[in-house]
Amino acid sequence: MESVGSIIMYLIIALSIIVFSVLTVTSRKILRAATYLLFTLFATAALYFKLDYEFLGAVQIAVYAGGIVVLFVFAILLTSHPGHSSERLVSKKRALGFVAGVATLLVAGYALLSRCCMAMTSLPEMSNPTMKQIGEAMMGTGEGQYLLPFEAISVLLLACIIGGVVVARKR
Amino acid sequence: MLSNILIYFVVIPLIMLAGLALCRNIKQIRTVAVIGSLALTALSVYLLVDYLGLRAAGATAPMLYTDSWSWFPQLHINMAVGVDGISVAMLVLSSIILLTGSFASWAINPMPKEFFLWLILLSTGVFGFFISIDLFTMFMFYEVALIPMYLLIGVWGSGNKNYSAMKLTLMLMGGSAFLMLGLIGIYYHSAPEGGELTWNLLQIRENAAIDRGWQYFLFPMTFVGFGVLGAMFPFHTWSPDGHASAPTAVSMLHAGVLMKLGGYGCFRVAIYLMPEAAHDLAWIFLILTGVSVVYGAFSACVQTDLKYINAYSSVSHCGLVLFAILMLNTTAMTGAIMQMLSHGLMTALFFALIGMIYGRTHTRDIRMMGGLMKIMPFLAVCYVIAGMASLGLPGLSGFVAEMTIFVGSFEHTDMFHRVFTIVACCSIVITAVYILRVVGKLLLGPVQDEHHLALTDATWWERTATVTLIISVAAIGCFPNFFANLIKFTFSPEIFAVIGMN
Amino acid sequence: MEVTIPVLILAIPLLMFFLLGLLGKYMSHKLAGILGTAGMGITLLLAYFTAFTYFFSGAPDFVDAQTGQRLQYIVFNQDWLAFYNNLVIRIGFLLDPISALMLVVITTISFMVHLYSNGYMRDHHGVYERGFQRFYAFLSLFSFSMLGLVVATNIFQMYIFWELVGASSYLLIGFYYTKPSAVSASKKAFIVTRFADLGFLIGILILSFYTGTFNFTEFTSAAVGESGNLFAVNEATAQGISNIFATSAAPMFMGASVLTWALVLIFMGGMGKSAMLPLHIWLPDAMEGPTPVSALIHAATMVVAGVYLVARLFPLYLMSTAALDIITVVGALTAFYAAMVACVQIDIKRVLAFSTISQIAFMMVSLGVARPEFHEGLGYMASMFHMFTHAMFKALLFLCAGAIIHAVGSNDYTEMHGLRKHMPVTHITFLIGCLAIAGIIPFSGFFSKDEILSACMGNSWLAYLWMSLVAGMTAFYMFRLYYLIFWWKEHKIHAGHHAPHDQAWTMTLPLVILAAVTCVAGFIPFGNLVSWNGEPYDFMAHFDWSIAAVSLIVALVGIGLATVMYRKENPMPAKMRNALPALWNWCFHRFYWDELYMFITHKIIFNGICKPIAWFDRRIIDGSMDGLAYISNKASWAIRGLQSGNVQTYVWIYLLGALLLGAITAICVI
Amino acid sequence: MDITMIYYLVPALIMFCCGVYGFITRRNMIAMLISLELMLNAVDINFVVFNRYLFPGQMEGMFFTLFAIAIAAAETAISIAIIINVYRSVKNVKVDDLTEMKN
Repeated sequence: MESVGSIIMYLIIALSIIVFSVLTVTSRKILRAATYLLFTLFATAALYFKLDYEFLGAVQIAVYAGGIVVLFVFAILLTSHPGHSSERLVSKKRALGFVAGVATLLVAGYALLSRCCMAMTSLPEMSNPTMKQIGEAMMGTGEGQYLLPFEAISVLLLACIIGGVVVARKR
Repeated sequence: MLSNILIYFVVIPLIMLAGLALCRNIKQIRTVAVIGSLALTALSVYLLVDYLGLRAAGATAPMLYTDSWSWFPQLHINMAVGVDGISVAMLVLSSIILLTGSFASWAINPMPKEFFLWLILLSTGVFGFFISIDLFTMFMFYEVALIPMYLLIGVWGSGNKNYSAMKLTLMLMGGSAFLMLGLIGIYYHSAPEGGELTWNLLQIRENAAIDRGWQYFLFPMTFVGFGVLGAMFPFHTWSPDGHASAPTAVSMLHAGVLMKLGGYGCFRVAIYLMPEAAHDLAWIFLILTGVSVVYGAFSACVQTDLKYINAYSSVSHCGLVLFAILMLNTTAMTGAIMQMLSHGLMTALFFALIGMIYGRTHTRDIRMMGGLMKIMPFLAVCYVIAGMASLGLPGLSGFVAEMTIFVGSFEHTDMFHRVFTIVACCSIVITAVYILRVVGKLLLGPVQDEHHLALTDATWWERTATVTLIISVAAIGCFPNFFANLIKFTFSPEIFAVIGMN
Repeated sequence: MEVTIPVLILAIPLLMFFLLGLLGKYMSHKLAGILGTAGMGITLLLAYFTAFTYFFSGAPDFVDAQTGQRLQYIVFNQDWLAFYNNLVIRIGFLLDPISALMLVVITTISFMVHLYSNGYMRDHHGVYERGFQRFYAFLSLFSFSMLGLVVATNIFQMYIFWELVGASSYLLIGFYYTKPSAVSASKKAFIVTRFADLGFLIGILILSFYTGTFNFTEFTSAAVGESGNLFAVNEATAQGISNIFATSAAPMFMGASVLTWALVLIFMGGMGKSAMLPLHIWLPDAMEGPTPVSALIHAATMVVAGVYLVARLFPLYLMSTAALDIITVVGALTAFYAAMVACVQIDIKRVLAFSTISQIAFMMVSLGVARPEFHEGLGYMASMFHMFTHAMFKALLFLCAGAIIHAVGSNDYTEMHGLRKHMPVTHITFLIGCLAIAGIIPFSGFFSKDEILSACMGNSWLAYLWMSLVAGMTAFYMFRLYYLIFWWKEHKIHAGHHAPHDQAWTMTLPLVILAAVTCVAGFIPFGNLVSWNGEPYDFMAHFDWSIAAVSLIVALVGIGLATVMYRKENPMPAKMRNALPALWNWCFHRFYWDELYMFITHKIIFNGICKPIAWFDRRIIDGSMDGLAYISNKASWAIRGLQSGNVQTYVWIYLLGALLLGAITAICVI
Repeated sequence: MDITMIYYLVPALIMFCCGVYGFITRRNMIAMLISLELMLNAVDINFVVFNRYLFPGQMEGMFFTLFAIAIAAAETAISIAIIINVYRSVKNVKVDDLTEMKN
């Protein structure tokens, strides 16, 4: 049995995820959409915190909210005139998108509900992964350690930096 | 690998290709083409003599000069070669036609280098096909022979060439699809349960493991697959358009050699490997081919384009080849192979002459021409000789081939087969009608077009090409027993034994 | 007998063909003419020598010493193409009475024609015609083929040379190839005979299949059986063959034995070559060729090939009297028909052509009525005899006609008239020819025709009366022709034209020789030389004076009628014509056979079969292939939209697929 | 009330569906990219939730999310660079109008 505060926390998080997600994709102004995305990402970070993954939540806020969304905003400001760029959705497209979304919901939801018993697992006890644990996991090569993906990601990021410079460079 | 004589039939064209790639001007190209094809002709004649020598010395194996080099062992694909009398005859035919075709395209324009490159690539496929006894390599060479046709017609052709090239290639590819299905089917039934699968013709024949039910499926596949190339009714319609658009040498090679690939394949794969199904299902294809013999001839009677006439006459004559093969007895099959030789040579001659006439008059419509005998007597006389060969004048090749087929087919005691033999016999009259119609309109009578009076007779290379072909046609016509024996000896008795015929 | 001479008989003309054909254009015209004639002359001598040796040497190869029967002798027989078992085409040389006879006939006429053409094939100023060398080359080719045909040892060899003869006839008829009428005539001749040859070929296929052989010796010996004939060579095969056909279990097809079928089909080949009704239409048109060609091919040699064929297989025909009856009927109808038509034609070569048809029909009838029971097969002998005499006098007539045409420059007799003073030699020789063909004693035609009528008499009264009537008509139309050419009032000679006159010696010499032969040939003891089974018999013993007298009277009546009507220009012919206009029209238009054939070939076959088939091929067969391409093309265009490059569409479709997969998994697995 | 796994999964699912909807409907490339981020985020949540509930002693899910965030950042950076580049040349970021490369 969870505490009431925890439940209220959960409700706030879940509600904001749902509401802001929907708003992200339905708002007609692109800058607003970016803002709603920011809120969604914050809500997700909060969810991570609630599930005792503080480090992950922090990364989520730092990278997503701090980095990506800012990138989005810059891009939007560079490519459009804010406030002016409302786009009208083609109704046929909207119908298609709606069907796709609902179909996904139905299929995945059916899968989820048909495994209801498993989905009903309650929260087990877990000690927070400490920074030491995370750092060791990241820097080691043994079992449950992720040096190789870490390096791969770093190379990927390097490639992205170079690629981004090359692509965006003025000819 | 190079110790086997047969491999040179592929090696020489490859060397020619390399040589052509290095050529700088038309003279060098001609030199390479003529020397190469002369070498091939010499090689094939040497092979013929050597083969007969070996046979005379008592070699009784179904195929001689057999050899096999592993290529892709996981799937049992080998480069396996070997020849019997039929293949030898076909090789001689191909090399002669390649040689004359090179002469006939002496002044090909534009891009002579590319033209000869593709032409030689095509003949590589042809030679490779005739020496292979491995179904897979056979199929590969078959495709190698087909593809260059598209470019040769599409680039160097005339008239509605894109359409024709596309149609020809697509229809033949459609046939190949059937064929491939059939060949793979044969491969998977090539050995008895648990035995090692093989693509080798002789091995498959020896195993005789394809059961009757599967034969009923695989025989039509392979027969139709090859039959498309052999212009079997109703899959012949690529032939008139394709030939009409193709340049001279390509028409010659295509009608003279490539269409023989079809007949040869039908015999070598479909009937040789699946005699029981051939025996049971022959009647279907007999009707089709018997119809096409007469049908092609009737169609030829009303055409006005020289190449169309000849293409339909090819439908008729090639129909006779398949018709005779399906009679499943030694005499008729000998006749079929002789008809292949004969038709190859005389159609090549026809197309060469049509190309030469077209090159001068710039029309192929017989209504626009007339009295060419007076203007270009050499070409006209050659055309008459070709026509006479086609309508079966004794002393030229058509007669012996047709007579062997008719006598052989009539040997079949079944009334159905006999009636169809008589139907096929009727084609000799219709053939006479359309040949004489063309000769009368085109060559005889008064000159139709004043401009034609200024035209010249054949040049020396054209004379070389036509005279070579005429001599070959007359050689078969005058000494048929030589060829008949060359072919006849190699019909393995066992396939007839299976069917219970002689 | 030495092999060399027979080989040379065949080889020399062939060699001449290649020599003149390939190198002719490098020769002068004169040299080519001399070479051709000399070559034929040598062949003539060799053939005479061979025939003489065969008939008169009495060597055991040729004559049975005890019975005096003549034997079939195969000089050489070379395998040419082996089919299976005994079915082998051989090229050989068979000597027997009829082949020896034909050797003589062919080489004689051929030599005469070669000689004659030296004069005929140039204009009045002695300038040779274009293609003179080619003409001689073709003549040599024809002689080779015809000689090969008559000496054939097996039926397939005969067929081979049969075709070659047809082809050389085609080339010669179409000699003036720039003339459209000559071109179409040659085409017609080839195609009609080719059609007949189809029957011949099928007949051969049937016959050879059941007998297992192509060889004449085996056919004939089989047919004659064991009745003590000397043609038997291979007793075992012979027995087998006679068993096949003679027993009651003979294979039947549609109510007739296969032998009858085979023989009738083979006779169809003969009908084509010998211009029997209804396959006669090519012969009158074939007169488009140069006249010497008409004399050689279309009067004396090639057109009797059909008769020769039947004679060759005569013992087999005896086994099927139905086939013989068919031959008789066809021959009798043809004879009458051709005689009718000949009575009204105005082109002299056409008249001669129809008279040829009629005379060949005589030979056919004679073979058809021949039976061994009656006068030891008199009909067979008579037929061969008539073939011989007819060759001579008909060649004579044609060569005379050629001389006249050459002199006048037209085929139409209305432009001739009264030539007897200008061309005395031609006149006399032509008259001899006419007398011979009319059957006046002592010219050769009288004897041979009399034999034929006797043979008909032996078969039935009806045949006899019918053929006598035709004989009378023959006399009538030949003398009509004679009077129209040589009598009547002559035309005025236009200024600048030469008066017609006798031609150069090269042309008159053959006329004189042939006329001389015609005068004496009747007295040859023919029965000693030729008979159906080789047994010689006395010719005069079968000579029936009553029949001879009747036929003589009939001929005289015919001549008399012609004299009354055509001796001088008078209104009688026109009156008769007006009295029966329909009959005259039908005769003049040859009973509209050509129109009928035109209708069949053009309207029915060409427009009714060929064109629809071509249309069917282009539209239906090819159309369905194109339709296939069209459908796939359309289908490609239809699904082309899927490859729009629009990533949202891709996602949508991807999702749909993924969801479908997911749904399936969810339903099935969970 | 116990907050079980499904309580987290359902919002994640809804988020994912919103991403799908947005990706298909939006014409603006940046908006599409935003929708993509939503989907990615939804998946991240799933990883974390499964890790937390089913394998609490391990850290695979967390690390996967960690790396996914890094990759998302890189991907976004590159995409935006491309978008800006495209905008520079055609003055438009509507996905339907970008058909120049097609022909």
